[in-house]
Amino acid sequence: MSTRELTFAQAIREALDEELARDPNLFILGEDVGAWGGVFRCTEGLYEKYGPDRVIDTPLSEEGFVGLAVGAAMTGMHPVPEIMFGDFITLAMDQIVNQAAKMRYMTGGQVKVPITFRATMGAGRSSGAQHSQSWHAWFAHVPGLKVVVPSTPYDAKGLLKTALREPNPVVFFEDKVMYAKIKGPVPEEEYTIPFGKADIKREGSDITLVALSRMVHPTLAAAEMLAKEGISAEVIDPRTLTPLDEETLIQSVCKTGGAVIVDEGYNRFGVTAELAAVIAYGAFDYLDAPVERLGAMDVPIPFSPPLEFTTIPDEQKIVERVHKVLEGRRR
Amino acid sequence: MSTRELTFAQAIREALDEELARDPNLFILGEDVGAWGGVFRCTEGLYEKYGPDRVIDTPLSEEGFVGLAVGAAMTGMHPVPEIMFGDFITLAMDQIVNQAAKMRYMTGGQVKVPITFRATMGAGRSSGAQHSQSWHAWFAHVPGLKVVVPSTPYDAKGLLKTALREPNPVVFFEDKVMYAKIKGPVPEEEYTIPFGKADIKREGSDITLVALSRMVHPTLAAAEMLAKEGISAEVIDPRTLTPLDEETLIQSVCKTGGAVIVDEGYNRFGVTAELAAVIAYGAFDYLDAPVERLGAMDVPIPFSPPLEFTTIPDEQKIVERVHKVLEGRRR
Amino acid sequence: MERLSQIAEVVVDRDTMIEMYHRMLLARAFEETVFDVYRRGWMPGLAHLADGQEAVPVGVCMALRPDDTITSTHRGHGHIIGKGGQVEPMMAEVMGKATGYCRGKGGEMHIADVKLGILGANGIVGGGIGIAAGSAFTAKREGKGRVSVAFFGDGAINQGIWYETANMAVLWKLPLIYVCENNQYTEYTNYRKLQAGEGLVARAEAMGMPGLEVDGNDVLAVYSATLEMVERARRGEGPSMLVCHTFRYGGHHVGDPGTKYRTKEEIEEWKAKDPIVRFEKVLVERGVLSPGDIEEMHSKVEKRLAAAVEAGRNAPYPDVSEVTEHVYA
Amino acid sequence: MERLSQIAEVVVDRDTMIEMYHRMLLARAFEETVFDVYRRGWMPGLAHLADGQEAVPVGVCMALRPDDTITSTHRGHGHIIGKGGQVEPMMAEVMGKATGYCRGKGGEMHIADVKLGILGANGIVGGGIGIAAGSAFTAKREGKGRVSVAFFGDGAINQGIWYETANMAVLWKLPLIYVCENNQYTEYTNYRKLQAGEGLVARAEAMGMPGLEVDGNDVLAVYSATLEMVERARRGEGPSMLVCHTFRYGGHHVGDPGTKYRTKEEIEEWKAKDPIVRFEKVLVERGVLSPGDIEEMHSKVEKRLAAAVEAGRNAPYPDVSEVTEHVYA
Ligand SMILES: Cc1ncc(C[n+]2csc(CCOP(=O)(O)OP(=O)(O)O)c2C)c(N)n1
Ligand SMILES: Cc1ncc(C[n+]2csc(CCOP(=O)(O)OP(=O)(O)O)c2C)c(N)n1
Ligand SMILES: [Mg+2]
Ligand SMILES: [Mg+2]
Repeated sequence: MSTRELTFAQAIREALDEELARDPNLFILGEDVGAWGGVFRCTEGLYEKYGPDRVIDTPLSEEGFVGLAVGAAMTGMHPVPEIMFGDFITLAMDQIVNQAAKMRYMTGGQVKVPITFRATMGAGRSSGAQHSQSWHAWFAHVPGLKVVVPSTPYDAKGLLKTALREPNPVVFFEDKVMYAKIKGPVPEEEYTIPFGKADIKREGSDITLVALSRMVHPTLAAAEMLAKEGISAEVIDPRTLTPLDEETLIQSVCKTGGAVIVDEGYNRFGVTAELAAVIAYGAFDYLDAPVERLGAMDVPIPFSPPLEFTTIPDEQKIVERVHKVLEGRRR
Repeated sequence: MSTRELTFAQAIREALDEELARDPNLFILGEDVGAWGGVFRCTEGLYEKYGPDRVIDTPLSEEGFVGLAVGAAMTGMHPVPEIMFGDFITLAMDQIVNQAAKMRYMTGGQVKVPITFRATMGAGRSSGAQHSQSWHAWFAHVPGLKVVVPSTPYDAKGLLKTALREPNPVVFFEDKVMYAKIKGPVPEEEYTIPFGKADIKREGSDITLVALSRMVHPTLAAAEMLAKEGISAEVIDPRTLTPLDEETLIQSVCKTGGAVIVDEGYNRFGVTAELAAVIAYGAFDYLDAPVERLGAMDVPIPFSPPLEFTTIPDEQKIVERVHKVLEGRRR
Repeated sequence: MERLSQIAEVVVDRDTMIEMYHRMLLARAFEETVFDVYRRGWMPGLAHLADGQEAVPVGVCMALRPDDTITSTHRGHGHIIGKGGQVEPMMAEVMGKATGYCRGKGGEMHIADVKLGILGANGIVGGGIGIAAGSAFTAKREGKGRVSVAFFGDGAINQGIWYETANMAVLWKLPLIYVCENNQYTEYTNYRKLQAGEGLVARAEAMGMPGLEVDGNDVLAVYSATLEMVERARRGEGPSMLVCHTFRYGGHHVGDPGTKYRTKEEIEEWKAKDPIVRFEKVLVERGVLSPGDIEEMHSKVEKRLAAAVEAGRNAPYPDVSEVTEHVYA
Repeated sequence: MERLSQIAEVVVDRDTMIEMYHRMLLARAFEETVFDVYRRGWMPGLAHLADGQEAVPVGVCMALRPDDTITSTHRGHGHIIGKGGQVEPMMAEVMGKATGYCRGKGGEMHIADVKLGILGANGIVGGGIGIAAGSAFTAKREGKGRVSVAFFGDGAINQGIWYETANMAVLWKLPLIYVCENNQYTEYTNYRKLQAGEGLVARAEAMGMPGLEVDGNDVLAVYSATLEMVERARRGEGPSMLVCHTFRYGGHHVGDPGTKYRTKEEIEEWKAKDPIVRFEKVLVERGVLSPGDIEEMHSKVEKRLAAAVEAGRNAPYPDVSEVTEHVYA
């Protein structure tokens, strides 16, 4: 297998490209996804290659174009609407939650709704409170949707290809900080990655660190730092929230006896709550200390860098939480 | 103190009435809240009493009238927009999440946003998948909002009066099944109930049942059934999700050693996750068995009664979960 | 702004007229029967009836091909019958039975028959509009001249999604017909209190599409206007908007008598313009049907509905194991 | 539909003209300075500049009273300066400093000075429209003749919230002026590709409010048209819509040169119509300012901005403890 290094954005672009070529019913729509190639360059060149009928520049009408996409999905297309900043998904909630997610169920199975909502997440770019949010927990709370939160170019490409072949609505979250900054190996050969299979990004025996999307990277860096202290951390990336690979998480904690959950969504009533609850339940007899939850601080995301970085998990904060777990264990 | 029995809807109505009289800046807006008196009768007579400028019938434009309300709040009014079915709050998400919740923070404290969003929740009326949802977890996940989920006429009135005096955006969820069906004592005298104080609805020593909104009632019924088996259940109603009275929950579980969380929102990534995680963390050394989470089944809410009732927690299911906890403990 | 011709009534053949009449009768009878079913406690929840409005769904849908699609509303039974939906699985669905169109999972507000191009009634007011735009998008791509119809009410027109999709539909010349059924009221409020401006045709024209207002109780007028819009759409000339003035006899739902916010006079006035009675007159005058034919059709329809109720009542509820089916494909 | 008179230029007194010019200079200099600050790496994130568009915010805001309110957009610096905002706390905010208008919490896209009636720039395209409608609602209640202005772009007009609030504003006669700043492009797409129909005045008129299009590079035309709309609103006659045609010289944000989707010719064409140069000519012709006055004002503004940068750079970042402040009141 030949492998190159691609950025996260290039991996996304390649998945879109391959699937546009494969499936004539697939089409992309969103703001400046066409001629401009997407504000994050994820659709670069696709307009030229597939034409304006398959890579469509929409007006600034998130509710409208997402609604249109739902109807197109119900009638045989596979639309891929792009929500430029995940923050704007608030404008399209009704279409995603009340229409796309429910149509199959409400019709007793008469329709399929193959639609892949691509949305961004992630702070750390001094973009302010309305351009930095991570709302993946909301959608994981909605039956009928699948939610994907990839952390590497490899995973992004393989999971997006799976999403683009799914007969169901998928909300696919891409951390915008990774687009240009995260590079990684991606094979030339075609591959897909199934939903619902967590990936062990690093094996370890003393503690389990669960992280997703961009948070996998500071978590791996923290594991590196911990290794120097002689602490062996296992890093697990669930990769999809719905379906969730509970088994892999629980097994790891049964082995290590402790866990820290790291997520860039808000901590309260967020992803860290679900994962902590799942682990606390499934590994109840094996936990030596409470599961630590390290989400984003529960404040609107501030613009000023010293404030903003305070709110986001990083290596240092992860290491601190690990120490807390290990101290708890020693009690 | 003289006390009458009021229905849940009457208690809501009375709080609105008293606060409309007290605060000239308060006004209600929504669909058919005026001349008609509200589809759930919560604004009955208020249009006649306070006039069409204070109890305002809006077009079917949830995003628009909620947006207008946010601007009115920022300029000195206290709007009370009604979202008839909480399911439709999807249409107003941007205004609630990106505008109301953040304005104070983003302006560095320059504005207050005193606004009380009233929305319904709750299934069990054969209203189908788009008229039965309970989205309180979403809003509890949003910094800048406070979330209230009252379970009795007494709590509803006292908490709503507090909300209507709050200088912050509050999302106030009313279970529509309770409006006419739940009656309870409400003093004639004025009172308010502070946010962030859980209420122990029933004391007990063997297990802690945490329930909110309408779920308090089947949970109390379950406690009654358990009492007959000699099991003493404590029933705690957090009443507000943000702020959350973690202390009271944890203390109870430290005493009982086990907990079941009951909620009508979807189970996955929902309120049961947060409450279970908080308890598993705070009462780690006192738990004899994993915390059981009993939310609504993770499916769009079906219309057909036998299916619908399968998805909602009830006495029987609560009792089963309690047995599960107690068996777990005996291991 | 291009104008459509002002509803020159098209020539309609005998069979089509009879089928129109038949569907109107079915639609009326369905509503009356559901009301009865509700009162007897044979259905769960509430129902939203549209008796009095039959000329709109039937007039519109009879102008459509089988492969054309519609999206409907919370008040959608007539649209479904208009497009050829069968009353038996509809009634079973209303009752929440496994033999219903949606296996009892959808319910009264969510009936769909996707094979017939009925993409579903919708409980979100305006919720079908985006879906209809999407179906029009697909239709344009298919290039087979198929069109898409969005039914919605005088209340729904004030939802932003109408405006957002209208803009795209015009830009992209989608074969989409917006049909606003103005039954004068939203739930309990007259539309004039909620609708500003120069009327809905003006709104449509400002967005760049032609619009027409018709007497929504005249099935041939509705049919003729729809045909013109449909042909325009099939030719690739884009969307248009039809506004039909009509009235619902009953309340917003079966629990509302509908008499508190509307006067007796207003209701009587509209009943005097009853779309079925009017069409009957036309049919007899033109010699399409005799009074005897009409009576026979009435009684057939009644029998069919009685049987549908019977069948629905005898049908099983879905098995509880079905609750987790159809969440995902 | 009532029509507004076609922008008869009103008589503007000397001091007002000078202040207009001053604010336009400040607005221009602010953008140029921010660009420089960005290039030097003295600010975090990106900035959205509006150099070339100064006649719109200044022309509109100079027609307002201090107690009138505005809501602004992601491209909002000009609006804030137009309404009397101070460049020093603006610059500090852009840099994320504690001395900024929002203590560094808001940032470039969220500057607000509520005391001056500036209810905030907004990162959600169309996000200020609802807020402006709400401020107009409050204004009507107060009964003091105060008005509310919503600034937004040619892209934002296609958000449903414009349509939804337009309907309510007309119904309830809110003192609201919609100002659409058509700078020809959204981010990277020409508005003609995204805007169907008969133009925005037609959209406004269909909703029941008057609209006017003006040369958005002519500050006196903008001012005059706004005055007429404002007076109408103060009289209680409701909302109206002003469409100003203008152009941004730079890219969508400071990282975009703005030359990939726009031709050199187009940019040059618009630069030849520069609103500041044009207004300078008027001022000199009318004897309001001499070339010497103009030069002096230029250099004062430049010095002021240089000092603002200096002060911003020297100012502290907010203390980390502030991160949890202002979440709730
Ligand atoms: C988004 C949304 N808002 C409110 C409602 C509640 N509701 C149901 S029907 C209705 C009135 C609809 O009026 P109209 O569009 O005229 O349709 P009609 O009922 O007259 O057929 C309302 C407000 C809803 N179902 N969805
Ligand atoms: C709801 C929303 N959608 C998309 C964006 C991303 N975005 C920022 S500016 C912009 C273009 C806005 O165009 P216009 O309204 O013409 O304003 P201009 O930038 O030209 O001043 C877009 C698409 C956003 N900020 N908010
Ligand atoms: Mg109606
Ligand atoms: Mg623009």
